[in-house]
Amino acid sequence: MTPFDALYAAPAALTAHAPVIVIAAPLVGACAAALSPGARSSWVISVLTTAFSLWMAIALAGEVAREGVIDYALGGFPSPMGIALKVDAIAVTMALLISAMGLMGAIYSGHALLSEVRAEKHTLFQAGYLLCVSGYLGLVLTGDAFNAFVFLEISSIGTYALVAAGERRDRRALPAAFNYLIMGTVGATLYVIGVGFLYGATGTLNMADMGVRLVTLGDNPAVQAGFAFIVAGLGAKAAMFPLHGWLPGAYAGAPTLVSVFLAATATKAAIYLLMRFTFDVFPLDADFGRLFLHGILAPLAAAAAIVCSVQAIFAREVRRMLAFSSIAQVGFILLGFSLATQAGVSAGVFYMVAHALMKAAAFMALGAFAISLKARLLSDFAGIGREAPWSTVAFAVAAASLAGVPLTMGFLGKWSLIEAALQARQAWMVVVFAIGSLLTLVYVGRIVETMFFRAPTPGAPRAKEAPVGVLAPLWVLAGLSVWFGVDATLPASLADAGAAALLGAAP
Amino acid sequence: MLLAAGTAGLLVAMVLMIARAVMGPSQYDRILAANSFGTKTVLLLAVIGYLFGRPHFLDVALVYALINFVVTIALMKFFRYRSLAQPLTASAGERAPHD
Amino acid sequence: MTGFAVEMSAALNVVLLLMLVAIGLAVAHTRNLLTAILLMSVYSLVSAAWLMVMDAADVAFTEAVVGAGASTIILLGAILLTRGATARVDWRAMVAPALLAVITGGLLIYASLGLPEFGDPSSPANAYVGRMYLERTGEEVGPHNVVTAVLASYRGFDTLGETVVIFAAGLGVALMLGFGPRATLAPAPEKMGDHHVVLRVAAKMLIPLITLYAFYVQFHGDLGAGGAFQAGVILAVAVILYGLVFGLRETIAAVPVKAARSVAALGVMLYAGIGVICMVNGGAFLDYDYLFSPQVEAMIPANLLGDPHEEHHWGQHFGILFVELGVLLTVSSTIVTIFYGFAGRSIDAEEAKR
Amino acid sequence: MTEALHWIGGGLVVIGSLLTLFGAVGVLRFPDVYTRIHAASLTDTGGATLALLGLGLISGLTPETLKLAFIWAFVMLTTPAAANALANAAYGSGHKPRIGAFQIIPSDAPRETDPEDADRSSSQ
Amino acid sequence: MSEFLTHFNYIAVVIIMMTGLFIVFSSGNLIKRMIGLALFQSSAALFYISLAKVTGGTAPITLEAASEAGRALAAEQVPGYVAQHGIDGVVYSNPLPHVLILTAIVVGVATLAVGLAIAVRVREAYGTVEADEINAVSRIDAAGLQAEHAP
Repeated sequence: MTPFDALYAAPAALTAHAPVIVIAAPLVGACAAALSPGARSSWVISVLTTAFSLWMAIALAGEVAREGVIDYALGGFPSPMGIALKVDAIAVTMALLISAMGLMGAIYSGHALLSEVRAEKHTLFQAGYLLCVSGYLGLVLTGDAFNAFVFLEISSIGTYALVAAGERRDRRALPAAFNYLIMGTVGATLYVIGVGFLYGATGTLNMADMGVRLVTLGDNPAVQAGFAFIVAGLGAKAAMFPLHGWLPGAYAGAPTLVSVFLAATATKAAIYLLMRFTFDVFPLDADFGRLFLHGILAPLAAAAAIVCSVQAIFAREVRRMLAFSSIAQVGFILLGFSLATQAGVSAGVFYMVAHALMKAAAFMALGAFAISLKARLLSDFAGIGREAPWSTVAFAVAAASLAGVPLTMGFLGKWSLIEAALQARQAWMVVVFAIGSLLTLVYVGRIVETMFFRAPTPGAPRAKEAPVGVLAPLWVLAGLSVWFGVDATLPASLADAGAAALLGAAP
Repeated sequence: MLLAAGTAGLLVAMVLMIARAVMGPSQYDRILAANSFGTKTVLLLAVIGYLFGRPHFLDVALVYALINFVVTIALMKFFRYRSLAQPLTASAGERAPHD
Repeated sequence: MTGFAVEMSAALNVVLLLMLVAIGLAVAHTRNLLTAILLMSVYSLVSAAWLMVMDAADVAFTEAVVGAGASTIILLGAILLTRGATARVDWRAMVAPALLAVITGGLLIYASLGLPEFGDPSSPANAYVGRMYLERTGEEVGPHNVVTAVLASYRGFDTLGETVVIFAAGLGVALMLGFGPRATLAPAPEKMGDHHVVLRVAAKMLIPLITLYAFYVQFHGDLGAGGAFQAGVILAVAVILYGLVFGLRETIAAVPVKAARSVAALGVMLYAGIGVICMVNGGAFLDYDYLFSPQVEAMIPANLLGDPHEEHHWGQHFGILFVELGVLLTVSSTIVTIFYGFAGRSIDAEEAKR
Repeated sequence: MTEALHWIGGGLVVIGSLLTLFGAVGVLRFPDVYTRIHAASLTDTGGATLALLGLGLISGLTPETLKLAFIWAFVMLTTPAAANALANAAYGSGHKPRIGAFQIIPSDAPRETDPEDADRSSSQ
Repeated sequence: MSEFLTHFNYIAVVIIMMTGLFIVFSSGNLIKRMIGLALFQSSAALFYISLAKVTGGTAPITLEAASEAGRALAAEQVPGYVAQHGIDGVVYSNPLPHVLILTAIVVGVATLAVGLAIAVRVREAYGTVEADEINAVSRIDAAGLQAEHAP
């Protein structure tokens, strides 16, 4: 079904353990990076382990395409006694996305970190970054509700410190990191309390087992409270609309490497887990599930798509603009999921991948400018298109994808979202998509216009073109945004398989 | 039965200590209350262990006695030196001969 | 279901919980930070006593060393570096959070009525997976302490994650407090004029005992309450006590900063390495039954642990041993790293410059 | 014999706990830090000694008795050392005793507070 | 009323949980917020452990010496209770939530350490740990950025 069908990317002995190697490789790499003697060696370790992890994720994708769902029993104890990793089409799609972004970020960090983080901190910083990658990979691959909490915390605790490290550029990163920590921890604790309610009602922590046992329970206030807690907790992590306050400051303040990786993966991993609970664990046909999807999730997502796009238009700093845009785009993705149809979920997954590529590229380009230019406000970027054409054009490509210009992945994503909404007869959603896209066009247009068509401020520092180590991953991401906009077979097939896996498991 | 009475007595004493910790008035009163509360908890744990016939859990009481000591020193340094890094000198104005 | 012990435990449950609620409310009420910290330490003590009543001896142990010990010292270090009481908060700013708390709390209390009764042995939580562990640990894993078996073997991956979390926290604190001109790690000249012979002598006697006790807790985890995490914190507390009494400079001479940071990474590597060895030998990640190849296993003398006739799970046994060693290394060195971060930071860097 | 030991041990535990309770009342009622430290440290060590001795009688000669002895040793080491340190710190920071031969403070004199405490809690 | 007694633990846990949440969102002091967060996290621990308690149960340690206490407890139960819910004549409390909470406590102290470290850095950068004052300075920062870059 997917292009991975005939892919035997790794020896069978490795492939058999691929689910755990994907997670463990960056984890062991983090320890090695913390032990390594210098900045350079820690960077090499970072690149090698994320590359290894990506390789294993590709091998895993081939295996999943052939076998369907892979259950990996850690410690040799079958679930529900032991912890199982559950790898299906959607999990492997997320793992591919995260490990690929991890590799891109790792390559990019070689140059980008130099200007933003003290040299003697690099080894620990790379270690924290790898822990983060490992945490998100574990989060999407695990099939155990409590284990997911542990990985959520691994990724978060690493991230808080990494975001705070941005204070060298802008001290506002510190209170932003603190707010992120408070919201993240409250969210994670709400999640764990929710899991406790479900555990009290079902007696198991394995998500699949939980789903089976919940069907027989019927209406129970404890189960509903558990679900509400999980939604609130993961909603805070995913920056769902009223709980998104932490995100703009954190993304705007963090070192570029961290912004790139967070924008591409952090909220998506939380959304993925939320969807896993919504579709896999909770009986979808219950009134409660429907009420949640249509009565709560969809309106909130729509509000995010509109309100935060407007906030992005009025933001003065470009990073903050992109951060607000991220919340709005998360709204788009959630709208797709809230349809709960094959087309809707598939479009949501597709747009998730598209958004990861374009937002990562956009933040990378901003970081590339920042290497030579301490630019923050929109006006600082005036005329930069002539001074650093390669990075600016890459930014423009990403921005075009964000705005939904045809021949980009963003366009296809938005188009399939609209199609899915029409299919489900949700006309109001089409209106939301249209307004949201228009608003996106406005702020993206402002940035691109400033970069290319404004004359540089006289006396302002001149930008220089970024080094190849920065341009390479940037252009890979921007190129993929275009390539998949022309030929979307790969992401579309992954998204379709992923949606089928998510919905097929629903009773 | 006697052990239960002992437990009750300790619980009342603990409540009184909480009252002193909340009331203050000086910081030293609060430290005193917290420290003395710790000692009472050590006793409470030991008595509870025997009350429920699980004396092998005395380990927890033992570790409390330890932790209580360390935290008290930390608090004292907090007031006296405003720093956790200062060494405590052996005697007034000079260092002890064995140092 | 009557019986003196059962009724006593029910009464203690209620009394201790009420004390916890009262302390929580007092923490919310006070604006003095030191009072809040001391109350939190008292809260930890009470909750550990409650945990003992709830039969959770291992958790009580952890709460004792972490909540009352490590957290309190970290908090004290933090308020030394921030200074100040909390400002008066306008009551209007409290209305929204209070409403939020009351409404959510009311809903939650309603929802919790849907949970099984407290103490119900046939509730799903207690009758399903939880009971399976109790029934199977003896034959599948081995340790008498079922909590240790579940922690290190059945849910060993969670514990690996837990170790990584604490490692990440050490990294984070080191990244934020361990660099730069303020991270002097060598305190200003000491103040004279105090008289601390009693403490110095007491500490000299205690530190070896504490270290010894940490190892007792580490290796006793199979049999009773205790385990690597608790032992790690106790070991770190020994170092912290040394630092408090003899000064940070001498402590860093004994346990260098870089060494502490490296040992934390080594501990995680040891844990993950055990998992990888199991994988190489043909089992799943962390499947200790495959820790030794059959040839090696045959070489282990049957009477290594006393009774030669009893069937032993050597792989499980040694797997848990090594894994717990990794946890011990990471936890103890991380807590020491965190202590170094807070104790070694200087608040006066800019004031000194002036 | 064991029965008798159990009763004696239990009695000692009760007496120890009562002693602790009286000490706690003292801590609540006494007028200044020094008298409170006195009340707490004296009754804590005394109460702990009695209660732990009682528990030791109950358990007889078992490993638990050894642990009880260790706990007793720790308490005897900790409480006086802590009381010493606390009184030392309080005196060093300028706390004056309210009761004692050195100075007699009339009952209508303004209440003494730690200068530092005063600036910390003045906003309360 | 009977429901109040049988669910007393959950009610107490909810009150502590909400107290913690209230401190987090009502307090302006960053250290106080971390203390509230610790209280909030500890309520999750109380909740899990309450789920794990079994009436007449003992700690889940199967050592013979430890089980004796369990036997004594079991002897107090109504006939049939131990046979139905016990293992080898002893009723044990549920070990799984204990394990989970051990992990959660560790996560709690890790979060506390990182949060306090950030708060210390905030104090160094802003000279205060009060949210109001930090926000005010941040606004000045943003405005200064604007003024500094104005053509």
